[in-house]
Amino acid sequence: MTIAELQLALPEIFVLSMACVVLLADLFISDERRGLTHMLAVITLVFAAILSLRLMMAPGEVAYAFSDTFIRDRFGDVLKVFCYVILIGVFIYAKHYLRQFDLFKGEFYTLSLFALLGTMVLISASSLLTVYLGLELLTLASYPLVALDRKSLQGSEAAMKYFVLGSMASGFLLFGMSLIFGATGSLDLTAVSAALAAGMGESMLLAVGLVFIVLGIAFKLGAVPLHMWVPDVYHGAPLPITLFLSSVPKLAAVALAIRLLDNGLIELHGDWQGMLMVLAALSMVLGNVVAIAQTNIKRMLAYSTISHMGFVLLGLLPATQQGYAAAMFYAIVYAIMSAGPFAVLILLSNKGSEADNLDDLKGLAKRNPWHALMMLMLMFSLAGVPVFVGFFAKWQVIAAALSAGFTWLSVLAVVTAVIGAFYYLRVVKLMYFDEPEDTAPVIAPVDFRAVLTVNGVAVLGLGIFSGGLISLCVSSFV
Amino acid sequence: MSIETVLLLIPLLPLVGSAVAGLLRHQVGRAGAHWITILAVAGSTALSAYVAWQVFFNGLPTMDYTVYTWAVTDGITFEVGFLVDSLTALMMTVVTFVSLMVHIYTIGYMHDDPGYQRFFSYINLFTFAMLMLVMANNFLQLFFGWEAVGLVSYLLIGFWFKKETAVKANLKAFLVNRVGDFGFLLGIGAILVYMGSLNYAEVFAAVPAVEGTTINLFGDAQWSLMTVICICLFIGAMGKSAQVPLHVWLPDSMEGPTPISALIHAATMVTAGIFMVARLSPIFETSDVALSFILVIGAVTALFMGLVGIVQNDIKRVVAYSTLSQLGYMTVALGASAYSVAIFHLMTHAFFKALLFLGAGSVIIALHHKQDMREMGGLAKYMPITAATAWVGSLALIGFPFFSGFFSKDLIIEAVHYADRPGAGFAYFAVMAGVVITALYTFRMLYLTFHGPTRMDEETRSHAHESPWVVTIPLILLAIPSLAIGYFTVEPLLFGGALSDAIFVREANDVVANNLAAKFDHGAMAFALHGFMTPVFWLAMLGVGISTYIYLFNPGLAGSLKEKLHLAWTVLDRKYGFDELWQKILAGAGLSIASGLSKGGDRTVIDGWLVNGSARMVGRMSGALRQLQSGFLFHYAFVMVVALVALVASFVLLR
Amino acid sequence: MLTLAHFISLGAVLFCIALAGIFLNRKNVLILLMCIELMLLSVNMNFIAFSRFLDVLDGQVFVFFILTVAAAEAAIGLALLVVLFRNRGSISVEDIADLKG
Amino acid sequence: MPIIEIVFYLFSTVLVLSALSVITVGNPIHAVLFLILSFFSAACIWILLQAEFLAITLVLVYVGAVMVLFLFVVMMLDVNVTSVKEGFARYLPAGVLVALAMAAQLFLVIWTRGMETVPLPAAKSEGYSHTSAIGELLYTEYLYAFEIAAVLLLVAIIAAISLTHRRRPETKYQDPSRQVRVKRDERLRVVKMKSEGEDA
Amino acid sequence: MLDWPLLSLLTWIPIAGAVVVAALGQRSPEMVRPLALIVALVTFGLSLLLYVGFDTSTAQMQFVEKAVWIEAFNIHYHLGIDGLSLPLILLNTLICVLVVIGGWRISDRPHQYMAAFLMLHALMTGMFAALDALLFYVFFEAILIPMFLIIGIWGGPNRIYATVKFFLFTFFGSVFMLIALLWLYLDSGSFAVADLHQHEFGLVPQIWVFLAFLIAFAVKVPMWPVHTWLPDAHVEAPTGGSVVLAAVMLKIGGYGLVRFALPITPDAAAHLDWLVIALSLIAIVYIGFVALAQSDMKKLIAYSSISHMGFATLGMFLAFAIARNTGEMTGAGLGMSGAMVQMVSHGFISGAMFLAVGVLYDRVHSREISAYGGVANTMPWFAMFAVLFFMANSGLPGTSGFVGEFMVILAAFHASFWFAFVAAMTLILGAAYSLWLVKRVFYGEVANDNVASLKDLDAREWIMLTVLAVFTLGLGLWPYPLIELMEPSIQNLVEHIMQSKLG
Repeated sequence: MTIAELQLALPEIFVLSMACVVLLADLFISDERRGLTHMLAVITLVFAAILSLRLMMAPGEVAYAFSDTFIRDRFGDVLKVFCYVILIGVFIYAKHYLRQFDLFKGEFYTLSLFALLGTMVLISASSLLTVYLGLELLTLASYPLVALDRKSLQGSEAAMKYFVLGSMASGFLLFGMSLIFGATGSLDLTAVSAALAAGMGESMLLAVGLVFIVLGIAFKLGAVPLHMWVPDVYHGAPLPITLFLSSVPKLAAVALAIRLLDNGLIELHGDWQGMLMVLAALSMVLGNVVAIAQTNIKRMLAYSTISHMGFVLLGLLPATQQGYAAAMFYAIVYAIMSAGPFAVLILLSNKGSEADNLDDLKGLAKRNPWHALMMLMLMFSLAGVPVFVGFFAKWQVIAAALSAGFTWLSVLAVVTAVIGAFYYLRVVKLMYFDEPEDTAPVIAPVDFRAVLTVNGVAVLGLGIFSGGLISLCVSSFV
Repeated sequence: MSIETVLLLIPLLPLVGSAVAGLLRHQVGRAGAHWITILAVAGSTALSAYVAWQVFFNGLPTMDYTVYTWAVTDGITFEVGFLVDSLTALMMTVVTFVSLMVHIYTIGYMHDDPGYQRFFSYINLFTFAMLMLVMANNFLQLFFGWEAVGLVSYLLIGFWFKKETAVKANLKAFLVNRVGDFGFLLGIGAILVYMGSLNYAEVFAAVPAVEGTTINLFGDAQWSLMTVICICLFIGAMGKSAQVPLHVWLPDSMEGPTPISALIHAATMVTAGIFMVARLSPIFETSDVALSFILVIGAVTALFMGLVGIVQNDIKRVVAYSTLSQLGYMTVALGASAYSVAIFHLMTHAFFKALLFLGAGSVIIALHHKQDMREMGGLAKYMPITAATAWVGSLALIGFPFFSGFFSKDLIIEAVHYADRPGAGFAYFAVMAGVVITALYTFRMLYLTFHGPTRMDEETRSHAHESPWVVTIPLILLAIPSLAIGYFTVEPLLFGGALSDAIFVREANDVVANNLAAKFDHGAMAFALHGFMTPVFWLAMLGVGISTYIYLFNPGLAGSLKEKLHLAWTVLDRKYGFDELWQKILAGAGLSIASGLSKGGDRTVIDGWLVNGSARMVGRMSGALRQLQSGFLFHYAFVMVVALVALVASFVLLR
Repeated sequence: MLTLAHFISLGAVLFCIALAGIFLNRKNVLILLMCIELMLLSVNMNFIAFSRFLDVLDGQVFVFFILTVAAAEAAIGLALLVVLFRNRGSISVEDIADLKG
Repeated sequence: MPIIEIVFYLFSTVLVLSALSVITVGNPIHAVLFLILSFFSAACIWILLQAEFLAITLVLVYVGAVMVLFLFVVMMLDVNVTSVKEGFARYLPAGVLVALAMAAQLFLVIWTRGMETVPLPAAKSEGYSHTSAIGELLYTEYLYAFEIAAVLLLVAIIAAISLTHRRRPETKYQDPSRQVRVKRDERLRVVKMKSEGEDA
Repeated sequence: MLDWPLLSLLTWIPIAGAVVVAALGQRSPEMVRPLALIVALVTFGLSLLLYVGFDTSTAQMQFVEKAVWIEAFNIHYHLGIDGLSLPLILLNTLICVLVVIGGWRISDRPHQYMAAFLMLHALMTGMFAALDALLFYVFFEAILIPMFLIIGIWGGPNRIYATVKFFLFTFFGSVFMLIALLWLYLDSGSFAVADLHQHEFGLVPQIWVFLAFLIAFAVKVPMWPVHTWLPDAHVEAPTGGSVVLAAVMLKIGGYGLVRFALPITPDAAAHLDWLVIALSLIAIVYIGFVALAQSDMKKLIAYSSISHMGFATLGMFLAFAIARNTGEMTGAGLGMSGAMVQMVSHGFISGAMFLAVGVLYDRVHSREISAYGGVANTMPWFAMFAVLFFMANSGLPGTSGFVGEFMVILAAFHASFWFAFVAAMTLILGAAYSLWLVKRVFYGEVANDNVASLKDLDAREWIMLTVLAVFTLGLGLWPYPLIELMEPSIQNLVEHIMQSKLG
């Protein structure tokens, strides 16, 4: 390994070392001054962002390191940058909550940072092995996060379900990897795809291996029928963790899918396209339909996540650069959009009780017009109504699906989108058309308000000026 | 002042007057209102007279020009323009003159009505609309005037909008007219489609080209285009000119104030249909079928509506039914291709019927808005002028020689007599019978109102007196033409060819020129004197005699006759059940369809099943699918594994 | 004679047993953790067999890492189990079903 | 038949049986022991495959550490032995069916697609050490992965501690925030149990 | 002066105004209304500049603005107007002013109310001006948001149902259009409307695309049977909302048909014109009857709107039937301009009628016809306006209501006698439901104390109704200027749709 290789991995190295710093520092920080840990973590992310931006790969530029187990390309870098940025928001949102529920401990930050590291490893993994390790790093760090509030029944239940199913899923993934390895005799993704291109490996064996891998991916995405962990975990985990789970790991999942399916198994495109199609259709339908029946807003958002992941799959279907760009765009946008609502819930949960019932939103427009407006924009964005960015994400993936000839699937997609609009509208209805139950004004710390504002305005701004982000995503796949 | 300006001023003066009196009603006050409007109408009367004088005596050539372009699209030019020829001039004069009379009369009649200004504004507006109608040189404007007069008639029938009956009547009037307009509009459409223009002149020019055309409406039955057009147009006329079966609105329209009954529902608006047919004679002349249709409809109206008049007790309704029957006469004349005669009768009728209405109105004033003839009688001694003028009107109506009505009516009968087209025979009988009927109900009215024992209660009688001069003056002024106009104008109008520039009659159909002219070569005087020998006269006398016998000498007889002829009487009293037909059956059906579609179609099927149904369905699905999320770890795992097995199977087994 | 198929089948069988174990078990979360270990074992079996028959050592390396991860996973899993037990005094799978719908 | 096959069949039978009993026996402690057994026999099979290093590791790391951890936990929690098997039979058919289906499909692939023809390659020459070979790979090619593995273990440590470490385990203290935060379903837990009447 | 980016100004000034108004509302509420009015007036003034500078001799797009928006997909911020969009934009800006005046008395969150309306009108202007399909779609959908809030926040008792129904209905329709647009993009490589007009593709895809467009726009128009959202929305919406809804929003559907469905898929339209014509005729008659059965004034007017918009859709699709039945084109343009005129005039009339109902509702707080009677006694001037507008609604010559219907019926006759026959039924039905309402509400004795205590129009209402009355009469007596405005574009459109794309 050379210095040049280390330079390629600079962001990872930086995050890792900072994570350790945070870990150590936190030991010596008293509970009162826990804020320092928070600051430290945020600073870490800021610098990591700067770092990645400085080292950002040019379109089309690719570099390998560590005997090709590690890949750096624009796609990865862009994704990483968004991971940092979103995670900053998550941290700031979370602080408010953690303080109130005296969960304000160092572990949250260290574990999230390690999860981030896992995501980064995953994003720039170029070997089945590194893919697996990155994934495990991410998930192993998330399990304890879900149980962050050790005394919460729901928290521990969610964590246990997540753990068992998650391990099972990674078992699937591994089994699939083993078969692929057996067929191609290599762990290196580029080598694998080369081998496949060379016609190596028995098709049936590959197909079966592929099934396992796709299911592993589907689990991470939370696509039907491997979605069942999503509602329970979203519901059981403390709000900031739910917030976290719906942001960075989703990007990781998309990276996972693209790395494995495109970098590695593009030759089997014909096989995995059909599977993704089924998963997408099921996710969009079930997610949107079941969300309607929810009264707990965390569960509702969980189901909405499922449906959104269905849309992401639409983008992956055609295995074209445009499609990947669309999927990437969608994932990023989704991470941004989904953060806001949880933030608002955090805002509404006052000392002791989480506000996770739809009714807790009643009359928000009266209690705090500004935040209500933000929530409104986020909801319409999630529903995919112009001019908000959610719409631009939707039409891109639909265009991708159309370009691959999946007309009926696109039709299904838009119809489910209409069904989905209903429950987003219901939130708006609660905020604007209903009278508040407790009229206590909602107040938030400055940084929180600032981030929420940025978050809300972003879905509008990214919509009106969506050109930039779109071309960024497109340029990641040339 | 150029003739164009004059022509423009004629309709505009009343329009402005109406606007001022209506919108500035508080500023101008009562007096202001009637002065402004009367001056406006007087102005246009004078100018119309001037124009008429130019046309008839100074040989002003036919003027046909565009005032402004309404719209240009798709190569078609819609214009607003004037066509001024003898027919127009005649109509303008009649309209404005009668309107003027009514205006003056109104001062008295509406004296203490709160809606004084509004009323003047309306009748002024009506004058404008009617003038636009008669002066139109194209179908668009014709239709505009057509509907505008309908609007004003709507407003005026409902003038006393507090009265439930009044607002019922005006709604009915408007809707029945719309039924006519429905046909009228289709006719216009056909004309535009097949003749490519709406301008009279251009259309008339195009008629010969399309005369042979046939179109098929149902299946492949070929219809003569011209017939379709003519019948469509005539349906419009049936609405406006209250021909059976679209006549039902006219009697009810008597709910409006009497002056407008005189102006709109006797003299002018209702004759619009007649005018229209005459104006479009070049078109109607091309379809004998249509003319026969017209002839029959007219005859039916003339006879049967007259019969109804006999059993009416409301003085205004008697006059109304007589109007219907007279319109029938005019229509018959049209059907006999004697357009000029129709117009002639239109004119005479305008005068004497307006006179009769105003007379009736005068009586009504005197009796403080009592209209039931059974509570009148012997009024002649209280209100001599009214009585006298009423006599004049009545004699004109029954066609007593030398009275204006005589010439027009007699000639119509003659025309029908000579007309040879299907239905003419029936029509001839109808009009002959009509003569008796007319005389009968007319004199019945006269006797019941002005003569015989008075049946008024004391205090009414104590107040009964002659109406003020604003009322009587118009009566007198109208009595004069009713008496004399026929005598002086019959020759020039019908045989002097004064209308020939406006009316086109095919050689073969031209009964006026071919037959009547011969009977008339000795001039009006001789014709009138000869009138005493004609059967028509004796038939009239018969009618007069009967009513004199019954209503003057032994009034008891009426009652006993009613008993004897009970069935007939009921039929007449129920007006042959036309009202029931329209209100109960047609309107009722419409309403039940409406509620059926609203409840069954919209609320139940579309909204209930399709829209909300699908929403409900999604809700149920949601609830059901939700159950899958049982919360049990092993279920989740099981689902995952099943998915795994299924997908693997899809490759292993299905390949 | 022994072929690749034998070893892979062994892995497959183990895998299926593990699966069955996971969704058959109703009472004890602990068994689930063990089943997961079994599942990983089956995967390892595959890797080793493949690497032996293909004569590519990477498979064994992968197994090495899987073992590491499995150990870590086991640790966390057991920790979660303890937390769960502390909260509810039971580790019966049927009892952890508060979150549903 | 050659010794090697006997060994294989022997150990794989043990492996499968013990694995089966892991998921069937009632007593968790037995389950753990069976798991150990299965790991052990797996290790033996790996040795057949000339993966001595891994075999040893498996025994040392798993049997030595992880399984002991399991045992430790089982003891600590001492879940009642009897209840474990309840309701097992009810779901057995479906479960078995699916599992068999899975197995059948995999077998179909494994035994028809050429794998059954691949013979066991010749043993490596004398003095060849897989251990050193793996070591070489590990510290050259897969160094990056190796580092990540290290981090992974660190995370595991942090996680385990943060989850289970309690400040003062012996003293019972109230947690007001939790009392305030208590939810309906935490107050009352519905437990299914036989009524006095019908017992057997 | 005319080199200003007028269209952008028209779109963005109200949006900026909306933001300011909304922000202002908290601190100085008294400023809200005047400010909103100023913004509306300024916008209206600017739109008049459009009218002044518009060249009526050409069918070309004018006041064109173009800038790259999303280069990755070759999408542009591309605005421009022709004779089809200009009248609707003028209508929109005018109605905006009236609605602001009309909302003067709103007490609940007036700043949000005004902001919502300014936003709404801005978006609609943008939509009418958009020349890029995706841009159009963005505006088209975004319109739903302010309307959703307007009905939902300031609406009547059953507003939730109404507004959600409205939103989902329209959303459902439009998503299919989205798919169609994306398909077209993938097929033609461009979102530019002009390119799509020229883009040639096969009949079967044309039919699918056409149907997608049809669903989207039929819901907006609305055409039978996807109309049921309208009565609910109208009934629940505040007066301003109903006015905008009827006066402008319904036109979006018609506009979409002439801008997209017809020119992009002429052959499909020619194949399926029977469908649209049938639906239109059903709308005219069926809905006419349904309107007759209503007991709620707003519902009645809503249904009459549907029936009148039936003429718009009818007129647009007559061209094909004419070409098929007669083999020549005379009358096609007539129908088209009739349709456009009908849309504009319906804007004035329906707007006016809803304002009129609003006038009563503000006083009595009931929309039930049975709650009134003899209003003419206490509100003579108001009665005058009302009768005028309802007469106009029943298509009285001399009012704008007549012009469009007249032209369409004449054109219909070109296609078939029976089209004209059915269409002309509106003469009777329209008069029936309009005047029956007038009779029951305005005529007769004073029905109850509410009516007895009614005050006649105040200055504010005078202004609004007078303006609309002037336009209604003006357009009826002299439609020439309006038609002159549209004629070249209409002729161009008709020629375009008559050329098959199948080649």
